[in-house]
Amino acid sequence: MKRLIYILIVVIFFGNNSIAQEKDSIFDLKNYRTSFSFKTVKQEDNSRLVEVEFLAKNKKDRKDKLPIYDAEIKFYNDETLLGSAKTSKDGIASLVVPEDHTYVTDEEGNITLKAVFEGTDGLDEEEDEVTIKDIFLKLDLQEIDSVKTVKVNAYSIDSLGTEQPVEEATVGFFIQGMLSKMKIEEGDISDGEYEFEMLTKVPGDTIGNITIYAMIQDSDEYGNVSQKQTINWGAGQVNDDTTGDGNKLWSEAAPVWMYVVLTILLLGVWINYLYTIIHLFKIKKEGKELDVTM
Amino acid sequence: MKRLIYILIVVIFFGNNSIAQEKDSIFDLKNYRTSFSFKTVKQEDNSRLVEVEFLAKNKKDRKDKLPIYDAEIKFYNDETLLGSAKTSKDGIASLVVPEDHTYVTDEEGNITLKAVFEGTDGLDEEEDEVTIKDIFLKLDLQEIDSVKTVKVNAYSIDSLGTEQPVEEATVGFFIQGMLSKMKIEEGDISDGEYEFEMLTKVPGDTIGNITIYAMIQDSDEYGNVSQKQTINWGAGQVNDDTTGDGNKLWSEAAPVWMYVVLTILLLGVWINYLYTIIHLFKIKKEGKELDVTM
Amino acid sequence: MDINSRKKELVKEFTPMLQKSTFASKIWMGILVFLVLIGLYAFVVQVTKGHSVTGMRDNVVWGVYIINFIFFVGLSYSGAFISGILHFFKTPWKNSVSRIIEIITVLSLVIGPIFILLCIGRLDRLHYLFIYPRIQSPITWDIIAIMTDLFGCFLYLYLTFIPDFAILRDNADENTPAWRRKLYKTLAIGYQDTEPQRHRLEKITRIMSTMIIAMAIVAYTVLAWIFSLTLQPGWNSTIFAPYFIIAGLYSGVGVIILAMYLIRKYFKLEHYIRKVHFIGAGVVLLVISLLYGYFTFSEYFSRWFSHKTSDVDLLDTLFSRYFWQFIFANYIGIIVPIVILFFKKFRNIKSITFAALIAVAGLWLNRYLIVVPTLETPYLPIQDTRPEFIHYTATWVEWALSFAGIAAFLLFFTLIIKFVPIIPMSGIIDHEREVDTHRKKRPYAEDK
Amino acid sequence: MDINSRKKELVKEFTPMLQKSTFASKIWMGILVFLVLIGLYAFVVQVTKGHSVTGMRDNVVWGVYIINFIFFVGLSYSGAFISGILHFFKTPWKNSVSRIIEIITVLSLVIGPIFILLCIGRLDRLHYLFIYPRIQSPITWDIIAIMTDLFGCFLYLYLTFIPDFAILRDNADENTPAWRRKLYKTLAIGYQDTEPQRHRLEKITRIMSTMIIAMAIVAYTVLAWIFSLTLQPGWNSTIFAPYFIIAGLYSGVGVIILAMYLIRKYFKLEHYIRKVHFIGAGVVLLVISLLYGYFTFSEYFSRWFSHKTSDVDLLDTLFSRYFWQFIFANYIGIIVPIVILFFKKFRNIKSITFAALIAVAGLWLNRYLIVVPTLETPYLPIQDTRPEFIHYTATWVEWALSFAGIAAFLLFFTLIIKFVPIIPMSGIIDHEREVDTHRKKRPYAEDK
Repeated sequence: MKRLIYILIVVIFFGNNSIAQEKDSIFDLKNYRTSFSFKTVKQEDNSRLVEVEFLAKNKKDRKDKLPIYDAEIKFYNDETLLGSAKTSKDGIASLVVPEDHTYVTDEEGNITLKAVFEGTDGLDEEEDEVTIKDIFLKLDLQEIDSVKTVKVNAYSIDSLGTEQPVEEATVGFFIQGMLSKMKIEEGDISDGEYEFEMLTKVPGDTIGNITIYAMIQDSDEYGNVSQKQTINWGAGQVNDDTTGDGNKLWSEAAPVWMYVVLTILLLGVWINYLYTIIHLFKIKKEGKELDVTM
Repeated sequence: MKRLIYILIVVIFFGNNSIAQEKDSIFDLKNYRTSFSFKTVKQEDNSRLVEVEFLAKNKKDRKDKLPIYDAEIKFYNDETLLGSAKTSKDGIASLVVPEDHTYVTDEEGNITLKAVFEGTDGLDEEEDEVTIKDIFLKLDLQEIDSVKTVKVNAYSIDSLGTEQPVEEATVGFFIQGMLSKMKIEEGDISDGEYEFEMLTKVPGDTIGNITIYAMIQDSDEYGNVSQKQTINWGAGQVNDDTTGDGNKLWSEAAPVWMYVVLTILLLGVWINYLYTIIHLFKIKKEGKELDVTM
Repeated sequence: MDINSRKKELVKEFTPMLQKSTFASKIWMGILVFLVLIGLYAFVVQVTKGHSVTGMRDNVVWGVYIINFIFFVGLSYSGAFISGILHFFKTPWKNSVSRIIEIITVLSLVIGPIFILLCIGRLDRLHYLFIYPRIQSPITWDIIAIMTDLFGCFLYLYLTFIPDFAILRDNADENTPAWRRKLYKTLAIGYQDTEPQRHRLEKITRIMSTMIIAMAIVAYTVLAWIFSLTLQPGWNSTIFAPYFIIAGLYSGVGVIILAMYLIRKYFKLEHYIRKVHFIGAGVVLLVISLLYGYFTFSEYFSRWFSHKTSDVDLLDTLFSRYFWQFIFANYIGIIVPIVILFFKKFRNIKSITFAALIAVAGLWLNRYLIVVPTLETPYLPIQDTRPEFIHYTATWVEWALSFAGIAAFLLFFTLIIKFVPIIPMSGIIDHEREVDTHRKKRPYAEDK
Repeated sequence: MDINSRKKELVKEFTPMLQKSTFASKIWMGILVFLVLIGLYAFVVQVTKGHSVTGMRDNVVWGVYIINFIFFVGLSYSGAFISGILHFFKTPWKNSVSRIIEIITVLSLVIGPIFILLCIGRLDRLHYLFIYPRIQSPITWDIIAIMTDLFGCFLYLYLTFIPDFAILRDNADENTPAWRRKLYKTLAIGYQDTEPQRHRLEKITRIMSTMIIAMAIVAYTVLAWIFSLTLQPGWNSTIFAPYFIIAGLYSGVGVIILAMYLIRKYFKLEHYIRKVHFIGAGVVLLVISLLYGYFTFSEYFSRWFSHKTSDVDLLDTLFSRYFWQFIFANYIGIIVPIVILFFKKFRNIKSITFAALIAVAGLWLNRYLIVVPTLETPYLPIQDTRPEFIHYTATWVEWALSFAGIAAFLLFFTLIIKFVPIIPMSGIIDHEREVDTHRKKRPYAEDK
């Protein structure tokens, strides 16, 4: 009979888990038009990223976007070739121009950057141009009168090498989270400067560090500029959660009533055990006495 | 003792429900700058709405916006006064210019509209201007080869009174929902025309009517233009939900197993009742026989 | 022993109970009628002015009426269950309490559904339920079910009355009014207490006892589901079906003890309703209170520990606005009876009755806390949150009708025991007959 | 009647059972040892290669080990509960089954926690639990609790063994090996079966029986909470604590019936383990199966009807991939025993044993369906959903260890009943002594 149960159990647990999946995708180029967008970002280390996103967009269905990949994109500063890159699987080609590169500028200090795709049999030629001023952001984190102050200076360097404060630009401030950046402040730079009082109680990483970004985004005049700095302003190690009363598998201290209840229960049980054992010894003693008398 | 319970219960259910609430709001004009934005919408009946939103925005806190109300706004077409309106509690002043109003246009057929706030002791003068072309949208809903087709024609009327098809504009299509409009399509008008195939299975109201809107929104050239039409294309009265298996207090037909189970239960009980009653009658009969024999 | 002369003796013993009308009993009846009349007035007010005279509003759509309904119906089902068990297993000491239980069962099943009717807005359309029934509608099935249950309980009660009717018919003396004689004769349907008749009656009583046990379980389970199958915090709970059954038994045993105490006191039945009955009922109440406490703890502890948002809201409400009610219902109402009943030396008639009183009051309040605070903290937030929509306080109309319900229950009880002896005479005869047979078989055995 | 000569007689009767080694029993032991050895091999494989040799993965972190744990521990607690009840209420026919129940209680409490150890990844660090305990850690309390329970059960088992040890010590014949005599002498701790000693032993046995009932309820409730206090669909259920207790009793009574059948068959104990014991246990199993069915229905019906999204997913899984298991566990495993046990004419020793077998198998599967499908349909979706992460199938290692557990249980059982008679001799003596006293008091009463 045991064998029967064994077989029964084995049969019962034998299930079919195979699920076949097929997916068709039909692609007709006529329904698509290409989108070629060029952008440039001045990065934290003052190098400059030039990047092209090259997509085919469905004329009817706005959600249907296909990246065009393996297309060679050439990046120019005026007529000077900065370099070339191929688009990735996401349709993005990018190039980092080092900090010390000297750009060709016009009389007003504007840099003209251009991205060119020279076309293939199936795809037309594409070109996009961006004209920006090269500016520098300087992020300054200071505790002034024990107030944590974030200050940013924005300036361009003119042909003479002197710093010219930026007149007007909107700058955003962010804190680096685990996956993305959280905006904490936005304001307009005037006379090349903007400052604000830092939020308190920002948690920070395990040792209390937070990374603050200052960014100018999609400015017509300056393109994208980004600057960051890390500082030990976070609330840090002491996680506020410990004072909350969330569900946990483990906490620094269990609630007192738990100790009390458990201890009472256990003591109650063990007192009875003890009582029982004492009586066992009494039985033994009685037994010995009987042995003696008999 | 009963009285005691009565009192006890009454006392127990007597609770204090009064909760006092107070809210302070402090307003300092220095922290605010005014925002005066003017927009114009060509409405479905070809009348034109001119509207100003007049707000005070906190310089630091972007979420803190206060409407400025009871400010008189004057609306002009070039130098001609169209009318004036006072801002509401939401800071909005609006005016509807009737369909048959003749606007002053420049040589290209552009209409310049202006909104002016003449200023008070506390507030500076404000002015905003919009230059647009007056265009007409014609919405045409047809079933072509049993395909529900939505077609829109956009044209302006030139000085000679002939229709000039609009060259390029993005038009969006919406369906009126209970609270807001749902976008179903967006596309670019070319040669004054755009058409698409209507979604099937849009529910519609109780008699199956749906209202379709065509709208050009925030166009630099044409401002806002809107047109609508109502048609009996909705799935209508028959609500698809009846075929689903959601939770309901009442359905057209209860599941069969429910009838079966309940009927079996009830029958089982009543058969026993019947059996009992039959035996009661037997007892009665026996009693009568005893009466006779005795 | 001559059975017939013994029957005469018993009739003589119980007749005063049926026919005397003391001053105290008149006052008692007067108070009850008065309370019922106040209730009727409140009812007229409610029907004419609509439900706005009650505390029930858009959000808290159920108030003390539904709680009384649950309470009375729970009483009825547990009565049916206990009575059925007593009959089914032929418990030896059942005779002294069985009729009390049976009357409680039937009366509470009559009073209970009246409270549901009070929840209905348009009572003038009530007859629509009967003239326009729809087989798809749950309410039609409800009516069928309640009718079935009511009919079954009446039938069962009647079966247990037949032998006593026969005894009363056969032993009527010259003082018995003619209408009583006639009624007893009709109701006794020619029962002559012969061997075959007695066996037949026993058989069908047994069948009916299983029927009402089964119906009690099914019906109370369904009642529990009305709550637990929603998503409301405080209701959506898998434990509700057994929990309601235990709770019903808790109140049922409690009310039975209270009834035993009052009847014993008033009719001086110390000879029939003895301390042993109280101790027995007390031990049953102890077991049920332990179970009830365990279920209550399981229910609230699971909710509290899992803290889903909606449950947390509910528990916050329970532990702030309803703090004392919660303590009374779920601590005092359970622990006090357990403490009283657990220790042998605490167990006497008065303390057991007191424990039962606490248990019944606690249980009523527990039902209140299940219904009202839950409706006050809904699963989906409501838009228009005026305080009178969210907070429920019962009005005088509701209290008047509640007390009228209790008064009607007591009134009917008093009337029934003026018509049939509260201690089944036939049961006494049966018991004595059995002892007799036993004695004949084993002549030397002692009987104590 | 001379008690001492009766003791001698009983020892003579039971000695062959303790000392004979038939061929069949050698084969039986051989098979069990073999199964245990396979299990040990599987254990070595698991420790050296890690948990990847089991079917447990990131998502389904619990498999048949935990189910065996719940099953054995449930067995133990219900055994403790039943044994405690039998002792506490001094049930008349308890003697023939009490030792079987006690041995089941202790052995399953030894085997059960071993399965928890198998779930631990780094067994080489097991001793850390003892050398680095932290008072804040639930696992420390777990260990204290299990130790307490285990100690209590052993103590209780020992108490019930003492009188038999004394009898065996006093009546050893020349065939008894010296080591046995010595062991019996030590273990009997000078118990001479005098009036005061007997009373003392009775008193402490009674105390210990209440202790183990209380511990059984607390411990099994806490075990249920491990599941029900999470938010997992299929676990987050207010009914779990009483449901687990009922389920434990269901399997407990089932296993007791199986053990009774096997022992009766093998040792030819028809005289002691009679049909009446099977009928009695069968009726208990019937009542519990009705309760268990009611609870199971309440649990799944509430879930199904409320259909929260996560519950719907779980039920879909249960009714598609686990369809037949679900039908077996929750329909066949409940309805078949009810049908067999409900009708008087179906009740005989074989059919009752069959019903018990179905009940035990169904219950094990029910536990499986509570654990595994729930883990396969988590409350929060997981990101990396490779099929082997989501779907669980036990591997040969897990099955080998499971069967080794059962084999070890049976092996220990066999060894214990080779050391102490399975029917408590002292119980037989006590019973006969009582009958005797009774007869003396009422010399003419018949005894049957």
